[in-house]
Amino acid sequence: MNELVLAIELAFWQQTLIKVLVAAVLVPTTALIFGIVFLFKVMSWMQSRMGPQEAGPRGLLQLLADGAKFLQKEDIIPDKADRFVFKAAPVVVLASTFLIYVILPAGPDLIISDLPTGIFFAMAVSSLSVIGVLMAGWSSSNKYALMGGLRAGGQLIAYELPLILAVVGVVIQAGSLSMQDIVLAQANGSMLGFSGVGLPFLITQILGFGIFMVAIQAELTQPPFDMPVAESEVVGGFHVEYTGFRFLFFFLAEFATAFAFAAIAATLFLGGWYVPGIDPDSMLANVVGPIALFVKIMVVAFLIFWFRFTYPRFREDQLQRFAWKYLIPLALVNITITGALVVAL
Amino acid sequence: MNPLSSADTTDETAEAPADEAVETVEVDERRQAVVDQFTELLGDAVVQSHIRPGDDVWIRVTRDAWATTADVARNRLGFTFFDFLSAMDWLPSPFGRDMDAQEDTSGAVAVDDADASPGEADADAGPVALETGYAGGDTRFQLLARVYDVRNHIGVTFRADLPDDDLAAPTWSTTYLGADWHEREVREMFGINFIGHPHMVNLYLPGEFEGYPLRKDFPLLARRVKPWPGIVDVEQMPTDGDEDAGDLRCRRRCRRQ
Amino acid sequence: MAKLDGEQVVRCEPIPGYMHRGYEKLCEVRTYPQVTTLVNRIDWLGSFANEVPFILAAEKLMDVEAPPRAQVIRTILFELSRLGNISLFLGDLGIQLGGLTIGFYAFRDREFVLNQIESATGGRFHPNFDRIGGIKDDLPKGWIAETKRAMDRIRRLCDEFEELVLGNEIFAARTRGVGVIPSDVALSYGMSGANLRATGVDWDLRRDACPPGLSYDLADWKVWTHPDGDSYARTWVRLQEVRESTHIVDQLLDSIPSGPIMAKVPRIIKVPAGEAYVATENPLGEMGYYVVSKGDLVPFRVKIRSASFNNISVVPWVSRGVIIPDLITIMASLYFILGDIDR
Amino acid sequence: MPKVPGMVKGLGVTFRTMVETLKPSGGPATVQYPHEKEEPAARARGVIALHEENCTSCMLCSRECPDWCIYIEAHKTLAPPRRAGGKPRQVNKLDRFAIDYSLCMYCGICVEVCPFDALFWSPEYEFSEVSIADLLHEKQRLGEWMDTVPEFEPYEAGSEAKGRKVPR
Repeated sequence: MNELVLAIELAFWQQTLIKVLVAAVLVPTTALIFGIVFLFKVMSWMQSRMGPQEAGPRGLLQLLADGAKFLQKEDIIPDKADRFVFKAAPVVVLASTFLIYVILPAGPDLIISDLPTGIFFAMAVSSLSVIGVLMAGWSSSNKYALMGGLRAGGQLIAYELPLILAVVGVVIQAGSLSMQDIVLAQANGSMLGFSGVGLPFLITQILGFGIFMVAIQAELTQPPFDMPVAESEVVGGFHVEYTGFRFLFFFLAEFATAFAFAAIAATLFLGGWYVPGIDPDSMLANVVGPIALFVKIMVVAFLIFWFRFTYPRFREDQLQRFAWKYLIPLALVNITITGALVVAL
Repeated sequence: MNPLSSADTTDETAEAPADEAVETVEVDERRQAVVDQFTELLGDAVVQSHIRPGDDVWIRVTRDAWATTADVARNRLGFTFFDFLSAMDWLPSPFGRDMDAQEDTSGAVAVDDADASPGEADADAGPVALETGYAGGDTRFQLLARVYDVRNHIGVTFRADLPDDDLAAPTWSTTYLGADWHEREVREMFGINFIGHPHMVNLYLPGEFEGYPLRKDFPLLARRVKPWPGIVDVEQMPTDGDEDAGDLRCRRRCRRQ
Repeated sequence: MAKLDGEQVVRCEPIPGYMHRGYEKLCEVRTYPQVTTLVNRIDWLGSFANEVPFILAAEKLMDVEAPPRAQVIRTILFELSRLGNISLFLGDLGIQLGGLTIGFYAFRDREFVLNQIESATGGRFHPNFDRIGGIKDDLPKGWIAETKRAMDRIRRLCDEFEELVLGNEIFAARTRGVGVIPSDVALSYGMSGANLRATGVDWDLRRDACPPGLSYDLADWKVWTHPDGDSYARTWVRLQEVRESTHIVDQLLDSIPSGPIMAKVPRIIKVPAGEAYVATENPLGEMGYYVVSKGDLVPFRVKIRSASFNNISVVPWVSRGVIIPDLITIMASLYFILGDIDR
Repeated sequence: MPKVPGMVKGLGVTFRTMVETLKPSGGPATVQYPHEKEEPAARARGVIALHEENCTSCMLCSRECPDWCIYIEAHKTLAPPRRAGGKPRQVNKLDRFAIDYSLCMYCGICVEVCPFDALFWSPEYEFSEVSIADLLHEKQRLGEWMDTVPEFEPYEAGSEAKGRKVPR
């Protein structure tokens, strides 16, 4: 609420500062929550373990402890590394994650910047991380890192396309690239004439949602698409030479990106912050919105991590073939159908 | 009946295979057939053989026929499964029993292992009675290889003598692909070279390693650097003699009473 | 060591030896009862199975045979060590392919098998339980029922493995047609066990050449083969073997005869002069000991024929031209234990 | 194109496991080690305990040890007679009985060969040390382990093995 008041009454630079601060807090926090809840807890339950127990109540502070541990570690830069690129790579990756948060709406007014081309912007900046990954892989002067970096490069580019194409269906249906408009379009939609609960695009864009989830999985280099970081093959991929806080950057970026993509998925397909029965223009929506969004994000994230803990990984030629031969044509079909239906109806 | 009776013969008879089979009471026809087949195909190259009925068969061939043996076994007689290839060093261990750690059967206390070794360390120079195993042998080193017929479920163990001054044999790795690693192992462990082996580098040991560990004259350091703890270390009673004598006398007296 | 062209393997040459402990040499300075504790550590996941062929070789040379009760218990423990070993294979395969979860399941359920081995032998990993002429001790009370429960758990693990990994399309895509080894090459390399049976060779030492001292004939079971010879086939055969093995154990548990567990053997064991080669179907394949005795307290020479050594020597042959991810599946599905290669 | 069933089944397995782990009746398969301990089997070979009174320093264990890790020193002395009015017996009194656990392979041969029931296995496993030299347990420490030795379990039906008792 404070945020909102401030956003209304403060000057532009002050708003910007606060937004940056909020983002700076938000990103690590979300990453932490994700890491704890999913990486540690859900994973261990699925593997019939109990997960970390020692740090904090029920081990919930484990990731903080890990973070502290990373900060204490020696910062090692390989002798033959390209020092500047090596140092810049984690920053680039993290920056691309940060930028996604700019367009994530948590309520009718709770958004850092409602860009008119919001979703397009998100897709654009998220693909920046490829550059960071390639930089890291290249500059480490390590064959595993290079191999991992190249695999990641190929994979991220290949799956960027289905990701964007899957979004196009939603955009066509909503008629806007703005994240807020997409949410509102879902809130104001009607399902078979019944308009009480809005129309989450999950219903109409189920194919798009499926493609989007698969593509997210690949973008996050998570199993079954974790060939770039496969520890049994390339030891850990592009970040094999990173230690200490530089590694922490990659780590944070991974989970913050997971959160961001889950948020995008929740916004595009599950109605974002909209809760049925609450007027999307009311002040109440600003209060309930973030909670609703968070719940929806958790549902999506659970799916992401559920796949992660269940599947073995693809070989990279298989995952490329999967992207180019199945996902992209499917996404195109989806767009065509959606477009035709929108025009027809 | 002791089927092992013919096992330890060190004397050589040229036409051994037939004799051996007669010697043993039970006759294993299947295995005898195997020996006959090899004798037929290899001719004089089969030096000697031994059959333990119902169990196993040993065939000793000449070194020159070593590669031919593999070829015959695999391609003619259907012993397609390669079991292992190794070698034997029949030299009695120059370090004495090397198990001086164990209590002797005569009940004698074991000697300290240090003094057993130096005198006999160069024993291979002197005449040592080599006691070779089944199917005989004349030389210290013997090759040992085993192949198996997975269809008829029968295995054969081959051996071949290697003269001390020329420890080399033709390779099996062209016939049995699996012999590749086994021959590399034998080379570094026994110092036996295999002619025609495609990639003869050390398998286990570092390149600069000296010596051939599985030869009997290669000392096992772990058993040399430390005294055996099993030596009886019981101090006698201070006034040993008197007490013992008194003891005995007392006992006799007690009994008499 | 792999020489690569991009991601393609030009030549891959395993470099063993980092765990070489020289067991063949060490066996020459140890008495027969002492050797079993040593050979436990060859294939450390199925350690009881390592003792058995050595003991059987010594029994053969001494011409003694264990009493029936000991033989059955020996066979049960032999199969339990197979279960402990291969169930870990199932988990490890998943981990190598990126599916961590099955690894945890495997560790979880293998624990039940290990507990049974421990409560019978006292040693979780290194039982040292087999003796010349019998076994060390009889079973504790309640063991049979508990083992049956463990078998149920293992069967459940097999189902989970089948659903989670083997039935997964990604897994099939990763393993089918990868690392195909034809049967003549497999035989020529001396590959044994499930690796050989996955090439279609119907040969199991337990059934075809079971040495005296193990009582597999008391159970009714089947040898599984698969014609393909690829990574998938190897995995599939092992999975079926685990299932079959649980059934063997179940049947044997019901048919343990009563009686003594040790034959009459002298207290100080001297093995008569002679040579014997005894091989058994160990979890990894054919494991055999070529024992040469000169009538002493110690064996004169022991040649240890371990399964992994032969199984993994095929890697240079099979890995030509594959790409790295396939190399992982090949290595994982060939399944080796480092100690079993290096001895 | 991946068929759905296999992959969906896999998801089912993980989900089922998660539910089972979270159910009060199920629970995780692991325990939080230092706070909660699993009971090892009674036969578990954790550490060797020495019942000093029974040891005659016959050296059998030391000789049969494959690792040469048992050290025994003793001297002869007179012990009180077994029967009242008897003659004092000459016995070997232990001066030193040490097991070097940094060498021990936990094979149990020493316990097995001991003819006088002086050595026993205790399932106790927590005796790690910071310094490797501290793993050399002298006879006093080995004696203390005697308290942790459990009674021998009864045998399964059909066994002809004789039950044994632990001297206390």
